[in-house]
Amino acid sequence: MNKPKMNVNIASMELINPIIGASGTFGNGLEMEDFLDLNKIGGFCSKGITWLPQEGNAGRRIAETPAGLLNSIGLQNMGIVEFIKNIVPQFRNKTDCKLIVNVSGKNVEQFENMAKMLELPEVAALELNLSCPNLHKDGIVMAADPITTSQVIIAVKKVSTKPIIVKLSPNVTDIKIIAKAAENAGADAISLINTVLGMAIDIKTAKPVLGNITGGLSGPAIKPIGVRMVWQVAETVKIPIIGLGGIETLDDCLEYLMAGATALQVGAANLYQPDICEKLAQELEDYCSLKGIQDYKFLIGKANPNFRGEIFYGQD
Amino acid sequence: MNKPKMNVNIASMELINPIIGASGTFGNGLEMEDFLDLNKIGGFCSKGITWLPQEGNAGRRIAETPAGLLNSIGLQNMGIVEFIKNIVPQFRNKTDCKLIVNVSGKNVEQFENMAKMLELPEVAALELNLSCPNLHKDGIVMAADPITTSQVIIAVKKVSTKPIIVKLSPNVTDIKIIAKAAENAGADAISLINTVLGMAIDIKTAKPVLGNITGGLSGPAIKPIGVRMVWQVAETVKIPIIGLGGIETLDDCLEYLMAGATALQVGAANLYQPDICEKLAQELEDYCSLKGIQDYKFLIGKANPNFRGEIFYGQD
Amino acid sequence: MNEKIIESCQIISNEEIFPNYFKLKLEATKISKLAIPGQFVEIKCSLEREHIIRRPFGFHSIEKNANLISIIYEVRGSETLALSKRLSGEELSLIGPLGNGFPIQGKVPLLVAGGTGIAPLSCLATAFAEKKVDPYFFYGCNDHKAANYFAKKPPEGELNIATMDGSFCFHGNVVELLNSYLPTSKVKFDVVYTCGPQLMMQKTYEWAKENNLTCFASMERVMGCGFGVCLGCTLPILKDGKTSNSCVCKDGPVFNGEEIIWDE
Amino acid sequence: MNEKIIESCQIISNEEIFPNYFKLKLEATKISKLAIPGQFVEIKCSLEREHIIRRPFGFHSIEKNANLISIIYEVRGSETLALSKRLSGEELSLIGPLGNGFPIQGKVPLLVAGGTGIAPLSCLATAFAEKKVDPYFFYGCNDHKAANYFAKKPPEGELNIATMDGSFCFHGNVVELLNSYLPTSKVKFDVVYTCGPQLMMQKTYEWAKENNLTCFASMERVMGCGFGVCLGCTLPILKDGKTSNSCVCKDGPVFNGEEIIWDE
Ligand SMILES: Cc1cc2nc3c(=O)[nH]c(=O)nc-3n(C[C@H](O)[C@H](O)[C@H](O)COP(=O)(O)OP(=O)(O)OC[C@H]3O[C@@H](n4cnc5c(N)ncnc54)[C@H](O)[C@@H]3O)c2cc1C
Ligand SMILES: Cc1cc2nc3c(=O)[nH]c(=O)nc-3n(C[C@H](O)[C@H](O)[C@H](O)COP(=O)(O)OP(=O)(O)OC[C@H]3O[C@@H](n4cnc5c(N)ncnc54)[C@H](O)[C@@H]3O)c2cc1C
Ligand SMILES: Cc1cc2nc3c(=O)[nH]c(=O)nc-3n(C[C@H](O)[C@H](O)[C@H](O)COP(=O)(O)O)c2cc1C
Ligand SMILES: Cc1cc2nc3c(=O)[nH]c(=O)nc-3n(C[C@H](O)[C@H](O)[C@H](O)COP(=O)(O)O)c2cc1C
Ligand code: FES
Ligand code: FES
Repeated sequence: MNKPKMNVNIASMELINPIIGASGTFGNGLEMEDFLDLNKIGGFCSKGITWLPQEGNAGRRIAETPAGLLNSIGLQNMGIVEFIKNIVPQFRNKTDCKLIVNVSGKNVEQFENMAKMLELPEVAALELNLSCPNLHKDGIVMAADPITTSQVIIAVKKVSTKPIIVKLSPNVTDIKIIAKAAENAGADAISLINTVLGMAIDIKTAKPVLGNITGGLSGPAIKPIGVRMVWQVAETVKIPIIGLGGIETLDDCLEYLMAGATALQVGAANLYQPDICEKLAQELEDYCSLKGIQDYKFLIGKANPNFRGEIFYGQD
Repeated sequence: MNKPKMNVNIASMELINPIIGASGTFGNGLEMEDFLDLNKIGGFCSKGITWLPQEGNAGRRIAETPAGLLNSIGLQNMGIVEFIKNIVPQFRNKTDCKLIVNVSGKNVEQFENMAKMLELPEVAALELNLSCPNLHKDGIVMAADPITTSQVIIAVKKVSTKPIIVKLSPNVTDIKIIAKAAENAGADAISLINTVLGMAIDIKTAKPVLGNITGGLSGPAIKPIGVRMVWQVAETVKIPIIGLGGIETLDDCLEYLMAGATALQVGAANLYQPDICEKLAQELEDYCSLKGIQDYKFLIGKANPNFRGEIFYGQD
Repeated sequence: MNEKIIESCQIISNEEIFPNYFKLKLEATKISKLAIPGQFVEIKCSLEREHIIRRPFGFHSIEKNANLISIIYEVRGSETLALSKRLSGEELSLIGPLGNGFPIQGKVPLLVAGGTGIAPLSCLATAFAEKKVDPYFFYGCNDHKAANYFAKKPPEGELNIATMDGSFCFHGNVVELLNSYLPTSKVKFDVVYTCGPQLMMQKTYEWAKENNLTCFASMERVMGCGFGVCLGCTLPILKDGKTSNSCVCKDGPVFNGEEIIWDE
Repeated sequence: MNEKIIESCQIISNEEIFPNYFKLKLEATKISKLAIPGQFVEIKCSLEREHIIRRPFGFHSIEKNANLISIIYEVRGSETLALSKRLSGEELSLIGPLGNGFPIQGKVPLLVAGGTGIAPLSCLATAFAEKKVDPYFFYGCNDHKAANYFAKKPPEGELNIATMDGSFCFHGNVVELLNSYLPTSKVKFDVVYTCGPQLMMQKTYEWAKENNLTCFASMERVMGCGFGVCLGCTLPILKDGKTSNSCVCKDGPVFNGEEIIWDE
């Protein structure tokens, strides 16, 4: 049999395979080169970049929970200016592994300005992280409000020529409403899920384990939540979905694809198995070969009879 | 030292200790007598009772996920009439272990009618399970809507003299709003969390594992979510909180108490360790003795400087 | 109601008897006293908290005097794999005995087993033998590996074996074997018991019905608890012309074939 | 940037050296070649998926020719407990070497260790000895059990021990020992290294500062990755009068005591 087709086109971004390193767990990509060959994976999302540099949260930032990981990094990052100056140019000659910049604004203007600044050839796409608290709406994150979500997307689409991926938070009553709003506002793709809000208490000290009290839950524990949301959103929108949340094994990848994800991101697993993205890309290809699946994209939405996505298989 | 005080008063319900078997995982109590002494635990919540008998969901109902359990029982139960006839009378002579009836209506009237019918001496309290989809609001569960939540509580409070515990769903954007609405409507206590909506796909058949497609996630995996929500609600309301979600060990109990729970429910763990409730009650008492804590209630909200609850320590 | 307990049981042995199939022998002082054939235990296979749910296994042997029980299991997924790695001397937590056993009736019982279904039916065969009744045992398996093992350690009664690949005795499934055997035999069965893959049990039931025989089938469902509190293991059961969900764990696992909706 | 790799390493031995403390010896062909004292490895301690995060441990010995490394660890929680149960012959997944090691400088180094901090400092002492420099080693521990072990298997250089309960040598903490030792000694240290509980390191740093000595401290933070991608292990660091968060895993774990905000 021929080698199975593993490439995929998300909006105008062409990935050599659907495996993407998730934001905040892949550094700025280059740190991972000790463990894997970046040119063997589709791409990665940078650490969340903000308008100004941020020092992040004080105190302990990481805690383990059953089959999960709580983090409260608090978006520590160098800010957009420094990022464009020092990080972006390093991707000038990397062509296979796409640099997706995860941007996190506090308001519409910040998103807009950052999008303008990221009109650079090295940047393959933007991933909008709307998980900052909405300053107008009592601490609820922007991604929980369909109107704010739309406003950000519309503003960014006006100034950006890049594919716009909108990253959704699972901490909402109805993910379908937010996803639909994102699609209607012009998003090119949706990635989900971000972390689930959680916390842990140190019973010896009777204090929250994390300095920031609450944190984001990731890892295998949240996989059933991610798969469910991808499934729901795949029944709701036509734009491609990038699925994530607890992906660790080939089986996890297949679960997300069959639920309706077009591409996949791997988060927490990079931290304990830093070669995992390359391994999963290879294992997915081997699986397709073994099963005689000529294009991995045939797996997309396979379990979901109401899958609405439009898959572009490309030319032969 | 004297034996530590383990009793607690929730609204007018007096429990000998704060450990309660959670609805749907404790049968109708009597099935558990093979494994534990009901008189050694505070109480238990019956399987969710509906107006009419329900056959529940077809197909597979249980799936294991990392450190978790997905279920889609679909509220299979005998209906309120049969329950009152056959189950309630069996608790006539059980005085220590309180029977809390978990009622699940499709609308306000059903809740109201069931509450009336449950004005029986054997019934210690009602737990309102608002996790049925709201027929007026596009499939979103009643517990996700503060107005519906209030309406149900107000109607039930009018006809019932029993303490009314409202069980909240974690599948909402802002649990504080719902909790506040419940308190304002007259709820005597809040229990949380119910299961987190999730799903799993069988990659061999490319079909959802559960017959019902989605199911409720419970077990250790969701503990960080439950602790977080108890913490948030403890900062929001003054009425007592019954915490649950992934409780399996003494440490888990302490985490929930310190976050602000006054009493605790144990769910999935009963299924794999059916003597767990009695064990935890004993271990909590032993812990208090060992640490010289004279009343377990001193632990409530200990980690939370913004804890708003009013704890009734009782007379000495 | 039958008495059920949680018991910590020491592993006496845990051996691979043929590829991918293991026999686990346990010291179960209390459970062995209470158990009857057709009942099962729920075992906490691994010590990890990643896999929280116990797994159900039918009794393969019950030695009340020696305080021993055994099960035969196939490695199918994560927890049976974990179980296969537990060593003798270690302790396992069991809950049991669970469910209702086989009703023991008839003078010429026919036992039809497929795959791991041979485990509980062997247990039943022993019970018949103790009552001086000789059962007829039909066993279908994939190949000579399983066949060979049971040919050497046969259950009580007359054993007939069919292999799917024809590598041992009869070539075909166990119902085909039954059909080819009967015309030449003079035996008149008066009751049928079956345990194995659902389709095989259905065929066996249909054969029994044609021959006007009562057929007891031991059903399998994914279980959450094993003792009737989660309602996770339901099966639609036909009684008095009405269908309603029964728990395989509490109302079964053994049902009269008449009550089962085979074409669900 | 230092090269880092994932290596599957065979356990040569894993022994309890005194109550609750273990020495783990591993064949680490590649990591041993790259490692220097003060760096660390991230170990996947258990095979369970319940505990997903690796745990960091500093090198206690690095034998490049023999392809061996060792660590000394205290059983503190779930994963160190799991590690203590792994048997020789089994494979462990390691990531390393991680972080920056100790800058090796000075002719009369003072090494101040507390608890498991003795592990990496022993490794440093060996490196000094190889350069024909004899370090002065001060070690504080709880009681004679630890003291006894290290008195019998001392690191390179002169070893002085303090026990908190006074059951071996000096009664008190290691800084008190230092203060009581110095007046009577003629040694003039020219650099200080410290590893152990934060308060002990702070006291050591303050002592060094009073004596105008550079002090390197090996810091501990809960880590998510160990190689600089998660930003989970940050520490506010003072440089050029400005504070900013550095990663203990990548920018440390060894820092110049001057840069650390001790009273955070
Ligand atoms: C009453 C009863 C008696 C049984 N007796 C035996 C026996 O004697 N020997 C034997 O080998 N097997 C027996 N089984 C089947 C055995 O329980 C499953 O093979 C085992 O649970 C698989 O676990 P796993 O983790 O290896 O597989 P998993 O990876 O969990 O799943 C593999 C398959 O096993 C089945 N399964 C998974 N979990 C459960 C569960 N909690 N309950 C029931 N089935 C499940 C499912 O069909 C699933 O697709 C019995 C089942 C029941 C219900
Ligand atoms: C650079 C570095 C080198 C270390 N070297 C050694 C050594 O040589 N010998 C030794 O015994 N210990 C060493 N430690 C500490 C060791 O990593 C912890 O004791 C271990 O992680 C505890 O894991 P646990 O599961 O047993 O405990 P847990 O139950 O997870 O927690 C117990 C305590 O250990 C600490 N801890 C937990 N997780 C981590 C983590 N991912 N990273 C860091 N600390 C954590 C926390 O303070 C926690 O309160 C080192 C730590 C660091 C950062
Ligand atoms: C340490 C850490 C840092 C993260 N930082 C970011 C971030 O900066 N921006 C973002 O959009 N998501 C961030 N995430 C979320 C992940 O990208 C991912 O959505 C989430 O962890 C779920 O996937 P997983 O279960 O595979 O980890 C972070 C996650 C972790 C664990
Ligand atoms: C099998 C099963 C059935 C359940 N049935 C009900 C129910 O009928 N009514 C209800 O309010 N909650 C029901 N629940 C939810 C539990 O009571 C509990 O809220 C949830 O499982 C979280 O707690 P846990 O992690 O301890 O299981 C059920 C849970 C399980 C696992
Ligand atoms: S498995 Fe729980 S009721 Fe049968
Ligand atoms: S532990 Fe991840 S950056 Fe240091």
